[in-house]
Amino acid sequence: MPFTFSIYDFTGFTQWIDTALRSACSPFWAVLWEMVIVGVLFLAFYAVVGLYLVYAERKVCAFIQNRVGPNRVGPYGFFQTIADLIKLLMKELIPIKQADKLLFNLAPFIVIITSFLALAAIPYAKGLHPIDLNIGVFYIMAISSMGVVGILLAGWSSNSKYSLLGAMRSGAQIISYELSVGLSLITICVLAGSMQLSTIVEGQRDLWFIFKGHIPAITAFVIYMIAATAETNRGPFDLAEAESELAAGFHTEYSGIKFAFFFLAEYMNMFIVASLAATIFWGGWMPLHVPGLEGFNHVMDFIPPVLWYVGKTVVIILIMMWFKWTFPRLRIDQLLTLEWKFLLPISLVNILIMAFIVLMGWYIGL
Amino acid sequence: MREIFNYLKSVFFALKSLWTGMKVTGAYFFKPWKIVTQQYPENRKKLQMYERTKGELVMPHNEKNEHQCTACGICQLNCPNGTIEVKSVTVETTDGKKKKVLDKYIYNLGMCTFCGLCVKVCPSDAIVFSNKFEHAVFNKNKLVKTLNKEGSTLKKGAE
Amino acid sequence: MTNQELKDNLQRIEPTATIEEGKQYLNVTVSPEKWHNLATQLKENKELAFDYLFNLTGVDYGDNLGVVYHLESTTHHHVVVVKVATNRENPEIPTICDIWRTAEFHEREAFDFFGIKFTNHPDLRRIFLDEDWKGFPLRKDYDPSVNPTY
Amino acid sequence: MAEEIIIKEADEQEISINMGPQHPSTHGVLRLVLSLKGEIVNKVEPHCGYIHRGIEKMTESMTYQQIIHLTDRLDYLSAHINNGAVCLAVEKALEVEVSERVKVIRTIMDELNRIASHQLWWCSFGMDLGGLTCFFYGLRDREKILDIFEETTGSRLIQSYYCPGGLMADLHPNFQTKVKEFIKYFRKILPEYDELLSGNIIMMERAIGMGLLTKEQAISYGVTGPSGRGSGFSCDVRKHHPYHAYDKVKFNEVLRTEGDTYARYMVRMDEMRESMNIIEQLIDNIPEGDYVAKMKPVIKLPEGEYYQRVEAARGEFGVYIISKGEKNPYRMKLRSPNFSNLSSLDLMARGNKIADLVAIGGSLDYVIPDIDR
Repeated sequence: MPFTFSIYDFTGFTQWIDTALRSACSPFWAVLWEMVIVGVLFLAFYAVVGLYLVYAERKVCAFIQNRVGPNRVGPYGFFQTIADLIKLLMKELIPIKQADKLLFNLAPFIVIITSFLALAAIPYAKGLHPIDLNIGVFYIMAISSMGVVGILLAGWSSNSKYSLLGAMRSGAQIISYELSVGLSLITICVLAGSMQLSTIVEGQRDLWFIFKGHIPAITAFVIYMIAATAETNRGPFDLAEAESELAAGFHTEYSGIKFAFFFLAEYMNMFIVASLAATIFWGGWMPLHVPGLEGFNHVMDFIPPVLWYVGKTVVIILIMMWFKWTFPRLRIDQLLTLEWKFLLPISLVNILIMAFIVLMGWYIGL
Repeated sequence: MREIFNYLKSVFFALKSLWTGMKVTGAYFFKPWKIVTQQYPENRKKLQMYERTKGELVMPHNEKNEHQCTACGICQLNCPNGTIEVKSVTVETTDGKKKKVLDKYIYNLGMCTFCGLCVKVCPSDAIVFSNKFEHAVFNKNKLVKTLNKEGSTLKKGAE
Repeated sequence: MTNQELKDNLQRIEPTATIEEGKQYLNVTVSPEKWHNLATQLKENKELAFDYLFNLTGVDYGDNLGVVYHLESTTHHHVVVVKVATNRENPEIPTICDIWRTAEFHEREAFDFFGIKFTNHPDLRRIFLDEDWKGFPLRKDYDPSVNPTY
Repeated sequence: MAEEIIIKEADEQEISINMGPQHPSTHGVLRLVLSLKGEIVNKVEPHCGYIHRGIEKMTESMTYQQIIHLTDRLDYLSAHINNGAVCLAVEKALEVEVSERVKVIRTIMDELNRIASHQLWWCSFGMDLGGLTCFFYGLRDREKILDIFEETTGSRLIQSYYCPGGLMADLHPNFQTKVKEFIKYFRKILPEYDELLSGNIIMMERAIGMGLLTKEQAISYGVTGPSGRGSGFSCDVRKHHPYHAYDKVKFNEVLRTEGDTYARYMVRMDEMRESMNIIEQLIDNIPEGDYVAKMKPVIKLPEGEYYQRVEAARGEFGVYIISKGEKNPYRMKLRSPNFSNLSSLDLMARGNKIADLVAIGGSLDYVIPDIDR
């Protein structure tokens, strides 16, 4: 198998850049340059992904609803979201008289920065991994749960009752669903024996964890999908904005680019949780391998890992969109009931089962 | 034991009901031919309105520039909103009789509620509703229309 | 219950009321003082059981104002129309929203349009028009020029 | 958006919040002043009048033919049915007997209108609960009815199709085939509605047991129509005081006794099926005859009082005409179902959450122009 990876392995490429930079300038400047390059690349990546996720959502919901969706700006409305962004950039930022100015302006940045930070730890392909933390799973969980601080600040500082209600709902929601997300990820960490994302991906070389861990892994995946949808304030769990109840929830009072920040961050959070699900359950950039089928594995290896990663993420994002455009919204108490009475106990039992399976070696593969 | 069974049953039932809903939306996602949106400005050419569609009030003129309005003013009386104003002048006909003829038939589209009473009560069928529905104008005054054409006369034998 | 039986029954309950048979329904005219008592009887009496007030109309009769109540029994399906007239200068009629709760909104509407004061009404305010609206628009002597038009 | 309302004796814990007049779930310009304790609704105070047009006053200066175009604009989703009430009242006063054809056509039109209205209710109820897709599915199917209306009446929403003595125009030749096509189509599509929303666990959890209204309360508050029938209040005017051709068709009055949001929901869903049954019974045997009876050009009602009750899509609609023998009514009262239904909102929503208030409001299905008139 090593030969296939040599084609799509980015390790050599990044190594080459590193050595070139180090030979050209001092180590300090070399690291700084690397940081700048990665930062700029990710900023562009962030903007493009965010905008096209918005576009994708609009198209997906349009098709689900027997409509055509955006189709005026560019072919098939391809530049619609870019036009929207330009509009939002040019719009007036309405200052709220009674608002807490500092927090009001700070909140969108907290939300967008936290979602940006989480992007760093995701492995996109072999060697294309901004930072390979040995506690990658833990890091992403910690960072993504920081976003709620921004939402709470936004709701509080707007000095509007709708915003406050939305923010309080969001706080209750994210704090509870963080548990299920964590527990379902830990279920897989038990199977993988590591929290380092690169190790987790490598561990799926013979079979993806969702197949390897069979019943508990699938249960964990379902719980993760539900909890992750809730954590990103989406789909049937969009209580924080609940447009039919709270007008727009926590971002009622925001306008222009600050609103766009919230909007983009929501979609990027979706991208992050989808990437994480793809990485942990479906093997990230690892092609689909089935033990014993060498020919099949070879064919799969010819598809670039980046495509595998993007494909899996897109499928998970589509599922999340499918959720959103099918279900009515839950009520706040039902939301908490779902978490504390159903998801949490099931995932706790699930971890136990998984640990037992790992202990007994009853998982598929090897 | 029974409780656990019921608990699992409720979970299963919930997931099943969610899946039923997802099947409906998922099916439509893969059926783009079911899209019902009409691409409006593009399909203008082949857009076919129903013949009875009440677009706006018009006064049909024949090729000799003749209409059928006798300026009786019944439509004006029956209009609930004061949309119609029939201005008539009295002229002397060749045989010396005084006769009321239509001078201006003023129709304010902006006030019309398309109830159709004017067309219904018109004794000489002088006015009808046309299918034209694109009424947008930049100036409100443009909605006030004169329905009889310049220099038009009453159709012979219509009175 | 036929109209004749209704008539007898009602007359027994409220001897002062004038009862006549209209084209459609039985019309009962009663003075405002007797009205609340009659209303209670209409609802409570098992044979009458007028539990559903389906319409409440304020009317300006010219020299006096009045309220017309349309009542139906959901068990016997008979209908009676009660008319209560009051003077123009100080129109006061006892509220019946403690008997038929739907009257609460309808009485507010009648107050809004006719200025009929329903005594003991819990929340008698204008319902459709602004609080600072002058006059009562559905009275026949209402002068529209006292209020600004837009 | 949230303008402060100073309320007397306000609790420390209580916040008051303005839902409306511009709010997505009030379906128009209704303003609800809510007193909240956290998420719990303590009190709902409806403020109406934002779209008050004084229709009752306007009718006093209009002829009976002209009034038709105003009653369209009350409950614009059951325009035909409202018009029918005025026409029936006038016909009753003049003792004009309309032909059987008119009666049957009016019945079919009323029922089509009821289906269209319930479809739109389903859309907006789904949207109130947060399921936006329902909105588009419902509108998609409603469009088919509107097309049928447009072909015959010339308009889509406010048709002004009825007139005292009959109809403005005869049926379009395509009418019968189109209606039959629609019913065939809609019978197939209605189970989809159930799959998407009625059976959904989230929707059921949110609707069952919420916004309870007992039968006694429903009668006392005058809550009629599907909302009242969801509480077991048998208030179908079509059954109890038949008009048009309702005495000739067989149909069931849909009744449920739970009195919660889900009961009101299911009543409407079943009513759509019932309406289709009625149309199916009539569509093939529309009798021949005049589509309009001979009427005088100026209608003067004999002196007296006339009341006509009809079953609009949202409840009992009533027209009360006091005539002094003029060509205009002396006083015309329009008993709108939504106005009475709205008065029960406070009772139902108290103690529930904001999300429930939205769902309850959706299940009452209020149309604001009908409340404000």
